[in-house]
Amino acid sequence: MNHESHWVLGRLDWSALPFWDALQHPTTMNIVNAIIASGAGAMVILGGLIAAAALTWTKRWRWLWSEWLTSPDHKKIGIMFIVIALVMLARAVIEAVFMRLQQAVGLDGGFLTAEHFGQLFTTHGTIMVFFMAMPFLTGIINYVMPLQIGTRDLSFPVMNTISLGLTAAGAALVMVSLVLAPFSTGGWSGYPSFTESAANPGAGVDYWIWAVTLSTLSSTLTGINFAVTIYKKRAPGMTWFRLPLFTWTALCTSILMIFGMPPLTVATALLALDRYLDFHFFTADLGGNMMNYINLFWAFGHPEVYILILPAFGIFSEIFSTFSGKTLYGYTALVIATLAIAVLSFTVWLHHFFTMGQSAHINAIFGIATMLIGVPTGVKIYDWMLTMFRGRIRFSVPMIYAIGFIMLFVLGGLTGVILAVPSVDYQIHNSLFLVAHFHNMLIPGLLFGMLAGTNLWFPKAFGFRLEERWGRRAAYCWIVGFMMAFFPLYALGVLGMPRRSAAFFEPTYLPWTLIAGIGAIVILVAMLFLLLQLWVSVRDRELNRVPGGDPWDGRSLEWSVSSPPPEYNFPVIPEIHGRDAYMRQKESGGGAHPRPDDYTDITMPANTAMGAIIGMTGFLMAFGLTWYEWWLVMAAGGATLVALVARGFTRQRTRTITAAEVHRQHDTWLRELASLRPVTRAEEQSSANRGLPASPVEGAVQ
Amino acid sequence: MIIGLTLIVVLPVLVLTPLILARYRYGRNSEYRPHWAFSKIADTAIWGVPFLVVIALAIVAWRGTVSLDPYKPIDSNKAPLRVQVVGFDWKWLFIYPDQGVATVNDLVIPTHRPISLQLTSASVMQGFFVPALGSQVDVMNRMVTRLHLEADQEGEFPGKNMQYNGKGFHLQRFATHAVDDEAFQRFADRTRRSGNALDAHVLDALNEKSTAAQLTQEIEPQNAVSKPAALRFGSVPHDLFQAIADHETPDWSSLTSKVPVSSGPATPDDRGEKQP
Amino acid sequence: MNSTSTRHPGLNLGHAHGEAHEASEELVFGFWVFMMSDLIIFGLLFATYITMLGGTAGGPGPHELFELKSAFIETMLLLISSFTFGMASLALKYRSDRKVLVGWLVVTLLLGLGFIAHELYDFHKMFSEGGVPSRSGFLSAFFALVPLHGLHVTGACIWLVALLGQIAVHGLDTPTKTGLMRLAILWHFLDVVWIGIFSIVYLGGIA
Amino acid sequence: MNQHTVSSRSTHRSDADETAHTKRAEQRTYLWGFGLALILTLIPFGLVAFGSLSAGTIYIVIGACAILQVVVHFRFFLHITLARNKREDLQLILFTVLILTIMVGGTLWILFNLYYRMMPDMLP
Repeated sequence: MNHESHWVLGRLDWSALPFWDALQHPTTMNIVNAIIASGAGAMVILGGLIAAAALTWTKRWRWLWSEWLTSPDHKKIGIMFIVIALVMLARAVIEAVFMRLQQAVGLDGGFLTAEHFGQLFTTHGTIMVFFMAMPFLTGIINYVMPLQIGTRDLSFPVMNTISLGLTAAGAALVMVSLVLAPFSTGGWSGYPSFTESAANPGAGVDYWIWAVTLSTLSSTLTGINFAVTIYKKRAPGMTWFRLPLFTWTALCTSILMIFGMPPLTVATALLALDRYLDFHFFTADLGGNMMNYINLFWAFGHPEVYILILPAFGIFSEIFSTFSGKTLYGYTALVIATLAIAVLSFTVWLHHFFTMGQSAHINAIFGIATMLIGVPTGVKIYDWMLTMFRGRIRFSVPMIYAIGFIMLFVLGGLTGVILAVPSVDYQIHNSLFLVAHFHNMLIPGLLFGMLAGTNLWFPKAFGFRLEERWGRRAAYCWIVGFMMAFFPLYALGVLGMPRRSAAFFEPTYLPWTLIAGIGAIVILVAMLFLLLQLWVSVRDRELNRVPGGDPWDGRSLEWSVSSPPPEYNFPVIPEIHGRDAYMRQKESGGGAHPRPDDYTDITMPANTAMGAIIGMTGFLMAFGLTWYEWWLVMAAGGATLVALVARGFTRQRTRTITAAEVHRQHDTWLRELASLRPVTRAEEQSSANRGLPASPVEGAVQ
Repeated sequence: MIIGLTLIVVLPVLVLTPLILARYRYGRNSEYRPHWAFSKIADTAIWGVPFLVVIALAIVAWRGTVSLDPYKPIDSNKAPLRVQVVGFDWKWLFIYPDQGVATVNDLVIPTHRPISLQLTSASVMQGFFVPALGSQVDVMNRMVTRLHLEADQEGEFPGKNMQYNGKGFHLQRFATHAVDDEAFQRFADRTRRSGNALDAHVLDALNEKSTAAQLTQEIEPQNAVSKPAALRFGSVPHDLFQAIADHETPDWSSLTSKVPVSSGPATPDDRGEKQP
Repeated sequence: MNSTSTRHPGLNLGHAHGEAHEASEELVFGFWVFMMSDLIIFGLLFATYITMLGGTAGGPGPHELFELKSAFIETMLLLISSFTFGMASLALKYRSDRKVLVGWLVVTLLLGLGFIAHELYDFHKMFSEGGVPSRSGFLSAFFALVPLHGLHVTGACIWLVALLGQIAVHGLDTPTKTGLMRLAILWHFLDVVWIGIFSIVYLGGIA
Repeated sequence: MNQHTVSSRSTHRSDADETAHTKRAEQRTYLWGFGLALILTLIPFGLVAFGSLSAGTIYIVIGACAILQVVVHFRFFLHITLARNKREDLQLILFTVLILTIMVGGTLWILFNLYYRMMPDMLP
């Protein structure tokens, strides 16, 4: 690493190329690792080139710009968030497979260098949390929540594009680190003083800091946007206790984002000050100490866990109720439990560092607070079981994920309680037991939730259902693969194997790591099946089209509009009279899709380049900071300021869709609806399902 | 105990969920009540039972945490043996202040006698852990943590670093040899007689980022092949541990020559529990 | 009258502003939420500062570096600017002559700039006395907390200039009015944060 | 709201009076706020600059004045009151105070405990 700064390139030089090291020291291991790393870098470049070529070939650049990148439509922004999440998921799963394979053959060695392994677990964790989970749940809330509360957009659509831009910039930065290496080896939590420049002078930690910072800013803005939307833009009659449960979890998630992200902003900012300006917050000398970083990081980290899990809880609530053909059991209890989890999640962060040496009483108090969160979580699980009780359960793909979730998640809860006891945690902290535990919470909890949500709402967004067979195969592979990959890690943890080990020397570990390695392959197969599911679904889209907009006999408002919904969501803002608003309407017998008396002009936000601009300048600033290219930082920072001020001076911020146009579109859809044959739930998975359910009670009973 | 209590809540989920799924699946025409959404009895149970379980768990956790606090000395009629532990990248230094010896990656302890450890790190944060003997604890630069252990049987137990600290992390392992009192005394005497002095040169080598094998290569090339990673020092500056913790220079003048002066029994006095 | 105030709590434009009053509803609430998120950042920096008080590492501490007089001057500048911004808000709300509004805003801006200038001068003096952030953990904590507040004031001043520009170009239309509303909240909020800095850092440090 | 959409000449007249009246009232509010804030700044400043109280007492006075002054700013400048119709931002602020208390209090508690046990030289 060259620390003489070039005036244009900063610290960037040839050694940033992923194969440079192998050219200097051509050992077998270095060459193998260089091939893997260069292959990854080449995939990033190739992927970019192929995308660019495809856009040029099909002359779609203008379309991409005006229909997507500058669109303030919450639905399109939601979809773009999910696309980012899926791309990043693919990368992080591949990394996970490499790590599991390394450990499967890791007795006395393995094929990866320790340095490479360190980068793998760091990028894997960073991506999964900040660039897979966060964009995924943000995307789904973005898409669904405004439809559920009966509004046309978020409170701040332009800020929404900026959130997207910032997340995209962070994800891009992580991707660029494959080409211009290295990334940090400090883990997703980036503890100093390992991440201080004294121990880690290279660009890796800086990549991590700025990627995470971009993501954090994005999430804070998103949280504000969601919370204000839910507070201020609910349809008339949509009182607090009539909100669909998913919206409730979205609200709690956004509150956690608003108050949980600042500690991380502080932690990474102070670490950056240490690294760039020689401050002494977390250094080993001159009055610094890294314990405050760990404290701040987890003051974010624990609310973050519930940011990740709560939306999935909301999605599962919708799924259990919809696919059991039943009202959600214990709505009020679920709302109270969600709120309780949100508040309690701010009171337990110390359990991430029980072993740091604070007094036993502090440990015990935080341990007990942790167990307390188990109560509302347990209540939720039982509420879902009672929702299925006396229902008519249909095993569609979302429901398979949901069932896998409920069975596996309680096991994660069990191990969570074990870890919450400080005296036990002293035995298994930082071992693979911990790794197994949080994957046990996050894969069945978060990821299954997101995949289930994608299967549930895909027909809403694109007008056709996802194919069921490949979907089911993917779901089973996820469940089996998860169990094979992570249950052995519990055993390894109890045997004392530390997390983040590139290799080990105890032959007793070997059978377990081998099973876990096979499990990782099964998960890779699950990813492949997901891809196949998407491909087959797009190919057979005519067979699975659901113009009626309600393929699952849904209960909340998003199912009351066409699939895909018009950009203004609702031709006329609905009036709400109770919970499960749309189901109520269907059951009332007054017609599920009443024709309004008259239409009015609809004002929608105009397209804006703000998101694209801020995303671009944010990326350049972060890149410049990472490589010490100060001219770039100045230029990008200045451009950001100019863009923000200029935005203040613009006045053409909305455009109007005329009443006549709304009327015409609504009429077209209502005519199409009239031509559809209502189906019972027995035909739900067949191509007879055109998105118009038979009247609810009769449809479900058959 | 903890698992048992938690299973009170977990087991019904694992058992009842499949039963519900089987009984109420679509097309089976079991009882169907689409609007049933509340039952006082069920709600009392699903809030009450977990709550009671958590109360029970809280009591267990509180007691366990307070009694198993790693800072708490172990009750015993024997005086504890003091050991000072320094985590380097990527090896462990064990100092026996009362015996005046030190080892690298080789913790020799007597059985049935409490071991009182003071720990610090000369580098980044690390986690000291001997799984067979009990608690782990974090070691940090400029800070001194405490840990109390006791071996109930003789044997060799692997010890590790649990907190990632760079590419040599997985190699930062050490062996804990629990032996009887006499064997321990022999170890201390032999080490004092035969070991090298832990001088400034050795401390510099320790501070480098290297594994124990690389370290041996550097300071004892003649031994590197025959017994790698088993470095022992018969003479140690008396304030070495505190000097490392305080970022100060040890008192090198307190190093004795290689030939040891015979010393009395290595039982620590009361000073042992206080910080120097 | 009452029905409108229930919908528009806190600082507001007043019903007479019609469209702008309605538009400010979401904007102002959203800005409040943002401010509260920002407040967490300040809160944690205060906590960090307090935990770093012992980390002077032999370097200069509060007694050697802080001057009560200049801290007091800065406090007064900010407090008066809060008041003048209040007057500007009233001028906006009650549709006084635009010159009155702009006048109060310019006075506020000058006070804000005076505050920044004085603070920079303070830092300069601290630097010359060896009080640089790289000297110790304590000074690092000081230079993360206090200049962050200063940066906020700088940002608020830039925003104020931009709004004056908007008034000149577009007049007092809805976006300008809602912008002034939000800036008012930011300005008063920064004064609240300064109470913490004045009390904890300066008074607490010297007492 | 409806009162204002229905506007006849006479209500307009009284509206103007009422507006002038509320304007004066609001101006008084700001003056009050400014005055109180000034006093609450001057008390601790005076005590620190010229007083000779014990350190403990001074800290308590500084703390009390600071908290009171924050309340004054919220009440008189930011118009956050306890009136029933203004609950939304009050809820927000109170929730923020709760979270701040947990985070700041927790941080101080944890870190000073750690200092006490592991690096006593960091204790002030």
